[in-house]
Amino acid sequence: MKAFLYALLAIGAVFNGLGAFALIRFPDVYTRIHGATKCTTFGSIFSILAVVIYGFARGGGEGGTLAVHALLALFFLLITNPTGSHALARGAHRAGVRPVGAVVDRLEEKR
Amino acid sequence: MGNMPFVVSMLLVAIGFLTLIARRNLIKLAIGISIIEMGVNLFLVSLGYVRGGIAPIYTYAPPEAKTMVFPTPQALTLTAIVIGLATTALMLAFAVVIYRHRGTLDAGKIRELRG
Amino acid sequence: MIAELGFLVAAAVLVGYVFVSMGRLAAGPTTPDRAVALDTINTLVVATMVLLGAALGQMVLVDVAIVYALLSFIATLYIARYLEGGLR
Amino acid sequence: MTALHVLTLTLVVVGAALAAWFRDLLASVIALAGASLLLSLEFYLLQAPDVAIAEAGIGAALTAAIYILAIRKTRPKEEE
Amino acid sequence: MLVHAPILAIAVPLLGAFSLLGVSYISRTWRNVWACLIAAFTSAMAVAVAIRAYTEGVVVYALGAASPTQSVTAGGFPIRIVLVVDGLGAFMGLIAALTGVVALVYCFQYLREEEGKNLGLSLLLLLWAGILGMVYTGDLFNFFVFLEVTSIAACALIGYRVWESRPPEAAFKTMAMYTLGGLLVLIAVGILYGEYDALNIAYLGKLIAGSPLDRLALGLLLGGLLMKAGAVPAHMWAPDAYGEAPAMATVVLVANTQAAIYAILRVVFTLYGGALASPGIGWLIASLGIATVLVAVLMAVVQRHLGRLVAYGAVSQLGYMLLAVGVGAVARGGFGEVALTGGIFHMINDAAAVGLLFLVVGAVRRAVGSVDLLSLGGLGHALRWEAGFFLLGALALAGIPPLNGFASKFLIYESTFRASPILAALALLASILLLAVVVRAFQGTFLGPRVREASPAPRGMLVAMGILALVIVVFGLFPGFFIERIVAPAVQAVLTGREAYLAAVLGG
Amino acid sequence: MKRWLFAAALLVLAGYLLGGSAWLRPFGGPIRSEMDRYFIENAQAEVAANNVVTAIVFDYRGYDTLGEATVLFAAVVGVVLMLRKVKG
Amino acid sequence: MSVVVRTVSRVVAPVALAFGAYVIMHGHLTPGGGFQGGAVVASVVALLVVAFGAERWRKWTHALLPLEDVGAMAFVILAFLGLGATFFRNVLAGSGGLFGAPVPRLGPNPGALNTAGTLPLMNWAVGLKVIAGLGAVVILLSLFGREDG
Repeated sequence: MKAFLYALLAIGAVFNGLGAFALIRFPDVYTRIHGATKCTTFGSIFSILAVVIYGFARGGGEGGTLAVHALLALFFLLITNPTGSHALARGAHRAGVRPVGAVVDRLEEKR
Repeated sequence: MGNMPFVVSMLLVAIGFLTLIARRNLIKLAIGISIIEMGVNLFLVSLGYVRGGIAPIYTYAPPEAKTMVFPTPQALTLTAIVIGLATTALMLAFAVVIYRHRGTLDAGKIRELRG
Repeated sequence: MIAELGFLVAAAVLVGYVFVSMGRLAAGPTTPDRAVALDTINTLVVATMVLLGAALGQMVLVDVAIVYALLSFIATLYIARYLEGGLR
Repeated sequence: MTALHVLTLTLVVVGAALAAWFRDLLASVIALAGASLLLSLEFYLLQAPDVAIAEAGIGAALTAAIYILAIRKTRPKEEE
Repeated sequence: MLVHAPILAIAVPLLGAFSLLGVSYISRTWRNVWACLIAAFTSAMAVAVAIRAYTEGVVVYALGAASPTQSVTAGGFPIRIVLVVDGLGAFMGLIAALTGVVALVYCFQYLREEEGKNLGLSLLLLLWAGILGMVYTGDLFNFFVFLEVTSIAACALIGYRVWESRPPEAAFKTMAMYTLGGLLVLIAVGILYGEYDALNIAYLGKLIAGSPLDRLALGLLLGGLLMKAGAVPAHMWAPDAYGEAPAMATVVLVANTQAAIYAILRVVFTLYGGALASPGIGWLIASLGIATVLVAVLMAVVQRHLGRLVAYGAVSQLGYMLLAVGVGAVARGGFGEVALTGGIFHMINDAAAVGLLFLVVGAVRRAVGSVDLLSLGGLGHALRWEAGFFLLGALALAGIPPLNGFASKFLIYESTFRASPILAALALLASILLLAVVVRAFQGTFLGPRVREASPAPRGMLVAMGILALVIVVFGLFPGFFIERIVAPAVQAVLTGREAYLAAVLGG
Repeated sequence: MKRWLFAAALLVLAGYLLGGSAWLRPFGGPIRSEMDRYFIENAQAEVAANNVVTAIVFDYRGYDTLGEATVLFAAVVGVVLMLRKVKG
Repeated sequence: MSVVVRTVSRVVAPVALAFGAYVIMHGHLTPGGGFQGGAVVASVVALLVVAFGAERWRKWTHALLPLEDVGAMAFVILAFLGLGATFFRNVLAGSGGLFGAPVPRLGPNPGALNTAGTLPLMNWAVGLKVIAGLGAVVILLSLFGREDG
């Protein structure tokens, strides 16, 4: 049980770290959005799942509350995070930020 | 860490002062005042912290904990936060109206605001 | 319990990542870069808050994380809308 | 715990300093929102969930929205 | 009912301000009637509180307790917010009531419906309630809250004429200064709370020992309040605000700055009266006061905007009050008592004289549409009453003998002379210069050949001006009576009333 | 000139505040605590609220909250006043 | 904004409204209260404004300002209720009836919704006021300058 929780936490920490690393190392806005959002969302799933499992295992009124609220937070995170990054990518494209090294821009052609 | 939160809150206040001094844009001045407000709020809340205390809420409080952090500064800070928001909103409304009249937000270019 | 210490360490690691994201916020050549950094910080802070709620053993604290998860993207939407040239 | 406090407080100061330092208003507001977010985390660490929620709702969402609206309303016309 | 008078004087105008917009949906007449009822009730309550405070001693009202006088718990320390009205607070309440009623009477015909009169009336009531809350409260944080109420309501009123470019700018500037001052006060409240875990002024006054942090808090409180009052290093907002605000708001704004002076008195004499009663603070305030007087008068000489000219006159009067407060804090008794008598009496005189001038300026602006001295002239033919009122106000402002300004200024000169002859000479010089300035303004505005037509002010506005003119004349004719009846208790409350204040709140 | 004076005053003040924060008692160890102890011990019995902060905000210091609601009301009225359309 | 954002807003807005109501309603039990819940709901108004454009909500301002009046007046009147003893006296606490129950037990407990006297009512009043006020500010600020280009 404890090892399982630690594994979840470790996965979460690693993926969040990858997200932050992507934010620093990637060359342009779009790759940064891609890397950062995907990795942090994925990592947060595992981190919060650890808390949820911990809460259910603890049981009782407080453990259940903890688990349900953590699940709720996870749910909102899962809904809002991709939406925000989508809107941001769209806004960046409209604002005229070019991808680095792009040869063709299909989104621009379609308009 | 000694009293690092106090020092940090006063550092925030100092940063806000620097913003007020160094920048002439009206919205930037509002941002500076917001930073000062953040510093003051942090100051008030950290005044109420008691080492090892839990949040002053009895619902599902851990039964083994004995001390609670002080609730009064939190109540004061709530009031201060809302006052800060009200101030910010009003200042920004002024800034928007000034821009409509003058076409600029540079305090140095607006005669009334110089000096 | 040892598990609580694990949550605490994980939270500390996440806060460390916030430092890295703050670097992008400071450096980011364009505004979208900074907005991405803000978005990342949001996610990391929400995860941190949930972990800390478990680590400190106080259930009521997790409500803060929910509020963040709900509201943090509104600022992102406003920035995106600004960049799109909306909000006239 | 102490390490968390120190890290968060440092981040708050960095965010506020960035907000004061940027000349671009939008970047400044983004940094301010980030500082406000981390301030809320610090309130959370200081066991003040009421204040943290207020700072979250007001500092992160509403203040940023109001600031961005005001910046949009005061952008020079030729900069479209 | 009279037991609840202190809180009713604050809560009723708040309720009135909240409900005014709703009532205005019914009809404008009902809205006006409602506002008048609120104003009458509020001023009646303020007078009732004053009578109680003058006759029975300090009035205490604990909010939310089982009974109004139960201000402390079993442990002997105050928990709830306490309203405390001593002689000084009662006196300030009277000033607030006077200016509020005058402003309300004036603004019914001064504001136009299509400009947003509902909002203006509502903000005026809020500002009024905020001033009353500031002067009646006995709690430091609550004082800050009401400071912010007055700040925001005042700034919104300053920017009332949004269709011109300058009012919003003046409002922004004022807002920045007010907010900065308020935040300094808040930091001071935080420091005192952190040291003593108390927020009640009386309890803090008992505890404060004069440590370095207490000194820092005192400096912050004084700095914030001087910013709010518009003393010299931070006076830039005041002329803009006074010059651009609608006239009825300016009258209440004057009362607002005086509430800041009241707070300085409260801080120096009640909060810090036990521990840090050194004359150094007094000298600091007095020198700031004389600097304010000189700078304001010199700036008034070069103005060509009538509103700003009168505004600088108002700032200079503020300097006189600060001078009196400083001299009072230097001596604390003896000639300090004379100085405080002069200073506190000057508050109500200043509210009347400066208020009257601003009301006349507002009437001129309404009649002519401009207040540029170069384009005015000869208005005395059309605006007879206004010309008379302006002359009366100007002479009272400059301290010409039969009027009320003379009595209070004479006391200030006399006591200042005993503290420092140079300061008194400078103050006297500034007063003469001010006389020249206002007489020139009067001549430039009202005398000379008739150059244009102007419609005189409607009757409501004239009534408001008449009330203030009556105050000026009556107070000038019988200064001794009023000093003895309403000013002396306030002075005693400041100088020797500290023990009574503490005992009334903390019991025994 | 005036502006530089003001700037110098603010800078001196900031220095004093930074110094003062070092004089303050150590973080987390308040010296006096009678008022807050009263609140923590009696809020449940007197106000019947589990959240002590809410008990203070709306009961013990409810008058502050009234003032603060007034501030918000005044600000909203002010914003409406600023952004209104003026006829004529 | 794009279809994605609008769709997500349609999902998030009701949930956030419910959560805001929860925060207001449980103000005396869990962290939160009138201001915090009001801020959450006002943020939802900001979300709607940004997602669907401000023009759709123009008529709301006429409803929001009276609503703010109602909230503020309800708060003051609740405070006036205590005038039998003193202003702001919590007359309902411990009186039985609506919200008059004592807490289940002193010390840590799961909490009961019908406690705390006038506090929940005041929470609702302040919440209404904050929602209406801040929502009106956001809508007005985003509508400013629209009509004359």
